[in-house]
Amino acid sequence: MKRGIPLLIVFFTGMIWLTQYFIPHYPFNKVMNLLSDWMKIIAAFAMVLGILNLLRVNFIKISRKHYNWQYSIILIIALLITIGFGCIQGITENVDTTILVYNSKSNEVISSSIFVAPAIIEGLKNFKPISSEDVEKDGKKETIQKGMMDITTKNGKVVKYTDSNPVKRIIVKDDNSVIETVIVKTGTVGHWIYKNLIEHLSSTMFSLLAFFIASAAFRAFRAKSFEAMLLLGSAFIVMLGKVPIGDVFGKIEIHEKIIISFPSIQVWLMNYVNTAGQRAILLGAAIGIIAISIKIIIGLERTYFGGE
Amino acid sequence: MSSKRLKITILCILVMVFIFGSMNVWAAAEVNQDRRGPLAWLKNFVKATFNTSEPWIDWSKSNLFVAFFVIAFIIIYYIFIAQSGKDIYIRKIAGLAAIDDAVGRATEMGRPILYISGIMDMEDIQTLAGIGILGHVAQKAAEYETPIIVPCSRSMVMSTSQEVVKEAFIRVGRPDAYDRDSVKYITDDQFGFAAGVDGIMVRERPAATFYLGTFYAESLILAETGHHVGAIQIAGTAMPSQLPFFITACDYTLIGEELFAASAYISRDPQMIGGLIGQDMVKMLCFVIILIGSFCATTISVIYKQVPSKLVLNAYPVELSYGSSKMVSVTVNESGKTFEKNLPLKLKFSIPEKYNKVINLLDSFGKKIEPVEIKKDFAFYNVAIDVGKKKSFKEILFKVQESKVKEAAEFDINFQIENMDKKDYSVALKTKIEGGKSRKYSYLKSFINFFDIKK
Amino acid sequence: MNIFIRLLKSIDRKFIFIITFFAVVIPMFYPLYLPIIPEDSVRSIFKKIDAIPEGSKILMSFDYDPASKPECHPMAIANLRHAFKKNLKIVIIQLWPFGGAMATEAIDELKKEFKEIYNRDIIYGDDYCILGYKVGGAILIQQSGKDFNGTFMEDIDGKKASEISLTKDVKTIKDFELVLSYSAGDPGIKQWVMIVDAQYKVPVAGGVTAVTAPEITPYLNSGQLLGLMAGLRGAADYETLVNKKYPPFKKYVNSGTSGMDPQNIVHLMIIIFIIIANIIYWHDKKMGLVR
Amino acid sequence: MNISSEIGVWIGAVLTLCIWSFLWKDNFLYKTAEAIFIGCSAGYIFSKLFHESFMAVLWNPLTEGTTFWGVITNPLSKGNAFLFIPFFLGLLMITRLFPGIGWMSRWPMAFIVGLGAGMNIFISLQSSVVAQLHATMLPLVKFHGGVFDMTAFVDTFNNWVIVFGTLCALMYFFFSIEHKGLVSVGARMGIYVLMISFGASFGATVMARISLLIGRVRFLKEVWLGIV
Repeated sequence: MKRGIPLLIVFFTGMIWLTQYFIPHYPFNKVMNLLSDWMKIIAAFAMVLGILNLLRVNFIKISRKHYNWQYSIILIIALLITIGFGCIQGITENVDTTILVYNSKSNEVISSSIFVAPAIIEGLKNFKPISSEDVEKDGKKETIQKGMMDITTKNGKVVKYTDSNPVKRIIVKDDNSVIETVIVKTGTVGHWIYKNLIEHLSSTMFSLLAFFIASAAFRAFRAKSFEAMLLLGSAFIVMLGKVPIGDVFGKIEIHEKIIISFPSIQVWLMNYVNTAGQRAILLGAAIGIIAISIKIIIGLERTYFGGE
Repeated sequence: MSSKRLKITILCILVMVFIFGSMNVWAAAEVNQDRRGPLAWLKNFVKATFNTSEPWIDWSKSNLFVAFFVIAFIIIYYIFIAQSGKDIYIRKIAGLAAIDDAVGRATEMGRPILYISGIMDMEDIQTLAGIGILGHVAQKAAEYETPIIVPCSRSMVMSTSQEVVKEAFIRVGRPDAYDRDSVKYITDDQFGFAAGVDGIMVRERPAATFYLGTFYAESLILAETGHHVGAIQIAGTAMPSQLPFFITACDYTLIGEELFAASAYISRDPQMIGGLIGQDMVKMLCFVIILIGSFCATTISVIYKQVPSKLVLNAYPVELSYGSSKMVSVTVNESGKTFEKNLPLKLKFSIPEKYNKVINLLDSFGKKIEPVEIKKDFAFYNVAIDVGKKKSFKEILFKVQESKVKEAAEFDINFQIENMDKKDYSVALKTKIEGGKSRKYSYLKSFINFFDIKK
Repeated sequence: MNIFIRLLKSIDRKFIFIITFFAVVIPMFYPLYLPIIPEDSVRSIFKKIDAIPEGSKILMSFDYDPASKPECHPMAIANLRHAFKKNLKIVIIQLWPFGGAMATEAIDELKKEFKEIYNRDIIYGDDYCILGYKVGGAILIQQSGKDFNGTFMEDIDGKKASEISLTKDVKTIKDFELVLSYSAGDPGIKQWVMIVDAQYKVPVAGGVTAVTAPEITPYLNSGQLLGLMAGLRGAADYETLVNKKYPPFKKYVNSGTSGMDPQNIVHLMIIIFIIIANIIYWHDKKMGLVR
Repeated sequence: MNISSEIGVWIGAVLTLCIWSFLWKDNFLYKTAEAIFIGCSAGYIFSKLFHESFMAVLWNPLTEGTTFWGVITNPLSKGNAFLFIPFFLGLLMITRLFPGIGWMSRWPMAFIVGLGAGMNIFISLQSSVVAQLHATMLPLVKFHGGVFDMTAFVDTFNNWVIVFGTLCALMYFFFSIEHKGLVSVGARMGIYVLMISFGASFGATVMARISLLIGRVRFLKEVWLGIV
């Protein structure tokens, strides 16, 4: 029960997945989607463990007043707010597009409708259609175009289209009526958090690499041995060959196909030597992965049990 | 409730769920959604199972199938051989010897160890390899009474790592020293995890850090911070894109397959060692296959040095060197989605006249097609193909009699496609080209083509 | 000597971080325009556009969206500058939904520049026009070879292409001297090469993102593609060529060139640091400090 | 200069600076940003899984158009009763929290691991073994238009680099064969190939990493401070 059943489960799921690779016939062709769905479900349940662990570790930190316990409070608040709004509201962004026609003098709304009707679009300049579809309306075929336009906010400032901005355009017609297109993006709190917190934090964290790559190069590229020299040399050439500065050093053309310059050596290194090295790593690693996978399926490799 | 009764109850639930489920599963996947119930299900099941239009075996993957069985056989064979208990040589892996030293150093300095088994989930094999080595490191840490911190990026990895570390502490006889919170979940987010681990590193100042598993761009963020706090760093990954950073920033790096070999090396378990030898044998086989393949390719290249080196067809560069063949398929691009479709087509194309003399064009039935007109320097052809009706109709054969071609040639065959159902389709054709002489040495070609993965 | 070495040894990572930061930030505020030697593949596009007689028509296909704007946009602007300066008539089409929006944005910027430098108005319908988006990709290109106005029937304002002075006498794609495509994927430059260059013998050139460049390079090598700009580097190359011939454009936004400055400086900086590191290392080795 | 008035941009800008402050040293700004980052991202991913995996794949199909009791008593009526299996496995996953029955979480774990093993075999086999073998089978003598000229020589040389580079580097990964004689020479060459390859990859990545930093600086400069 403790070991036998897991081994059986591993064997069967592994074998079913292998079989469906070669048999495109029913019922095997349905297995892939089915099992992938199951995996998603289990992952969702497993996530509960992670969140509980995160809460537990931080609550302990707060209750025992460990070093830096204040930040655990921030963490827990951020976590609970995101989960609360995220689970109740959802995390997607809803887009509603409406056209508003109103009198610019009295600010009285004349009519508003969803931004699809071709009749209204004709009067609009700079409308950029995104897609068009044929729809039957009262027995009549009609082409409905959906599109986007430049944004002009109320104070008359043109705002460039970006993902997070509402898109608007106001056109003043002769009779003082104003047609305004409003693409309202009613983002949920979860989506707002993603856009304004997580995305910025992620890309900033990613950008730290620019600093670290410089310091790593300074520290590690020392010609301590022949291998280190090769590492250093090829990095040196590729770095110079990649940027325009590398061209300044000129080139020696021996033959149409043999040109000695930083950019051309860079291309050669990347295309041939790098390919060879990467290929060997890929081959070796893949064989290792296959071997371990086979051992898992036949029940020889059991690290995932986490002990006996 | 006693544990035995609990087990039985759970087993019963499982069996019931399985019975209910299996009755409904295929029915749910069926097209006929309105009719449910055992009878409808049975009908659907039988109908779908004996549906003859779907093939039972995907022959295009036969090369993978053969490769899989050869590899599986070799590995399992050597696992059984190794059980006989012969002493087997395994070369040293530099990074592994350093593991014990690193743990020892941490003990001396009285600082903790940090261990990360990648940022991927349990279905990733590198993660499993990483967790395998974690068992060893945790045991050493337990022996030396050095605290170990294991931040995890996935919940499942966290819960397995907890078990592994706990087990290691039990093995050395100090279960009381195990701190459950030493293995902690941070976040699934790649850079969120990196931020969290960086924080842990600068605050806890580990004396040894281990990065063994799948890593992406965060590799250098972790390794540089680890170096900054003065830790001995041991890394290992099979991600070719991240290895350069580990090599430069860490003290020892397990390159690619060394990561997988490590757990066998540590455990010294005959079965594991056997698997390792099996892997070596597979690599040896690959080595030999590459040599033979290159030999074949060289021979073909020498024989065919007169053949046009390149034939440009509708601007898809199709290489004719050693007469490699690409299957024909009609891919339809309809409003952005690409899929295979039964599409009646009429095809018009032209080829330069001088090449018309040396090329025989055959249709799918192997019948020769004659040009409808020869204008200026071009020969024009008309072909009608109905892709859907017959499977064999999926290809047009262009036969090249290269013996008459004196020089290297490069020319275009221009396709024009008329849609009979007048819808917006873009049709891409790939073309099979066969050289006349190639048949003579077809075994050389077929060796190479065996490894061609048809997409 | 010893003081010098000791000075070098005192370099720590914070120092490197600061230099890296300023190496990126300063050129963004004060572009340096370090020398850029354009690649031959970019030069050939410039030469081609330069050789086209005034008043000829060229076709530009904007096959990218806001996601790949940072890479494709500078190339398009550089080409448009050159083409407008040469008084070429530009017909813009879009195989991607947001291509037209991108083109409008680019041309709005250029209108300002031309007004300021040459006091010249760039007029829609006379100098350029933007045809509307249609679904189809490769098949559109195929059809436009037979009947251009029948394929791209309307411009983005819904005006009939046959009524616009620029496009009314365009019959097929052969009426264009050159096709330029700025592409971030499929459909894009690949389809243009496959159909327009192979079938209709109209030269095709264009720009791609750095990621897709390796996929397109074979067409360049086989001569099917007239020229290729790859990523920000390609844009920088083209901007350099334009700025050399028409210096007034130098003072306007040259995203490619300004993006190259930090790259150049940081790469050089890293190389200098590597050299310093090795000087220290050799010195220590000579002194017997390292084994 | 036209400083942004959007609160989201301000938050993004401030957090960017907070994270960068880590480069100087660990400080309260970074700690705050880190706590927010971990909390929000873990919460976001949890919500995502809740909606996209739990609700969309399990709960909605199971309960669509019927009551809870309807599903229990008559699973065949609506929805897919087979989904009870992953539901059950998911619940077992949570048994980890209870020491007595924690071992049962091995079942879902076994399911995931088995699936992963099955998947990995063919992904690796196809793209990393067979495809790579095919790509390495290159002619060691190439001709250009029927003659062996300089172009053909260059092509031939490049093919030698790829074929023998790959073979030597592969030799480095032999574990059970003693590195002696020819194998030793091959493995040595293999290490050299690997080192050149690593150096080249490192050098090639610098550009992309700096672009990221440029992207962040542009955000601060153009979006936040409004300097164009």
